[in-house]
Amino acid sequence: MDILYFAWVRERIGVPRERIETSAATVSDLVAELRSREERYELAFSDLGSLRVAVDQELADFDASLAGVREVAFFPPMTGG
Amino acid sequence: MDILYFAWVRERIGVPRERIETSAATVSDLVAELRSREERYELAFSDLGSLRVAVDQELADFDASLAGVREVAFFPPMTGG
Amino acid sequence: MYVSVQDQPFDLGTVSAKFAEGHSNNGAIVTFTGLVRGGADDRLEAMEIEHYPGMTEAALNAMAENAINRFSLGDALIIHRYGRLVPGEMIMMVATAARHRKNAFEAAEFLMDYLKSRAPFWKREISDSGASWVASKDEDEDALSRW
Amino acid sequence: MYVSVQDQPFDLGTVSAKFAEGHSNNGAIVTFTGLVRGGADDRLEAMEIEHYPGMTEAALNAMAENAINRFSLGDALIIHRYGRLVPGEMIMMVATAARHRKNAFEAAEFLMDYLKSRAPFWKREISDSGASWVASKDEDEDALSRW
Repeated sequence: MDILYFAWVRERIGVPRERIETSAATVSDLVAELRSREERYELAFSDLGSLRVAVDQELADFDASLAGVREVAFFPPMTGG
Repeated sequence: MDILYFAWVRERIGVPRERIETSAATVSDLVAELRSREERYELAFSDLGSLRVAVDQELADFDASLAGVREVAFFPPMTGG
Repeated sequence: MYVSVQDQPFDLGTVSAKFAEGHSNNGAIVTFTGLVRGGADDRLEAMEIEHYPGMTEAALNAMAENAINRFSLGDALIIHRYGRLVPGEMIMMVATAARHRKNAFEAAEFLMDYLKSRAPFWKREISDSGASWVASKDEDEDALSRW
Repeated sequence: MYVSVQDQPFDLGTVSAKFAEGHSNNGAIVTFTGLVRGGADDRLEAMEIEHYPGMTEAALNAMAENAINRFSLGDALIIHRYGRLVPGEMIMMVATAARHRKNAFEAAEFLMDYLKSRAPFWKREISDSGASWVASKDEDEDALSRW
């Protein structure tokens, strides 16, 4: 599964994207798995209220299923316009 | 005093403007004086609710005073934009 | 601030580009452009617009000044044509520049609402069945009550 | 319908003029243009805009289609830049064409509200005191509740 990071999430993780093998069932499970890995993930995901997630390029909730999903992206609230 | 007419008021009166001598104190008095003149004025001023008036180029009410006024204009509700 | 009452066409592109120049303190620019529609069954041949020379310019200047003060605009523009126009031609435009989008949008709507029923223009539609003065709409008069 | 996500500047005049062409059934055209402001004390050197290639285009297309359906638009346009922009440069624009002004205005505001907090762009401000990510505003999120 491809995991993408944008804005300050990308800066904290240190890479814009990475491919990982995971059996996480939901976005929340994936976040828990990442947080347990290294300090930089713990730091990036410390406040989920300030994070947004997209699953296969569509905005989603943290309880969204990852079944059949190819790409998950984490980022702060968007500031377009 | 110069009296101006626009749109269908102009068409009913038959002229775009005319100069008249009047001692009318208010717009309403002026309207009454005009209506008593000729059929075409009676026709143009038959429904005051569908008329608007400007006194010296500012929108006004029919009870506006004509003291010192140089120009009065009658026209239907405006349809700009 | 720029106000023009003219019989000649204006170029939306040129006017918009010029209006947007040098607004480093205004992050939001809104334009509204009104065009002559062809009518329900495209039978409109032309629209003729009559106005009240002198009063028109004064009324439009007052509206632009009001909008600038009320919505703290950095700039405002009104162009309105008169004379004979055919379907597809631009009748008028307004433009507003403000720090934030809310004020720019509101000011443009404010100007449009006032232009519709407080600027001395009268439209007449010419079709193959004759000519008729456009009636004012109650909804246009009602729109003023929100300001 | 026209949607573009680009790093290159766009010309407001050219885009506006082209968008307005041939709308003989749409009497009302609204444009909104967003510019980089210099900041409270003009200390902003640049704004850097990051986006999510792939998702951005899909999100903007969906927003334009939604606006067209919801407000019965004749046409809609969204252009949004990414990369490094300096104060005074145009960040983005939307344009809407409708039969009447109310729908054209509402659709443009609808698009702006969605672009602000539902399109995957992130702004970073560069000044002489460093770089900082622009925080989202509660009022931008709240603005969505009206639609």
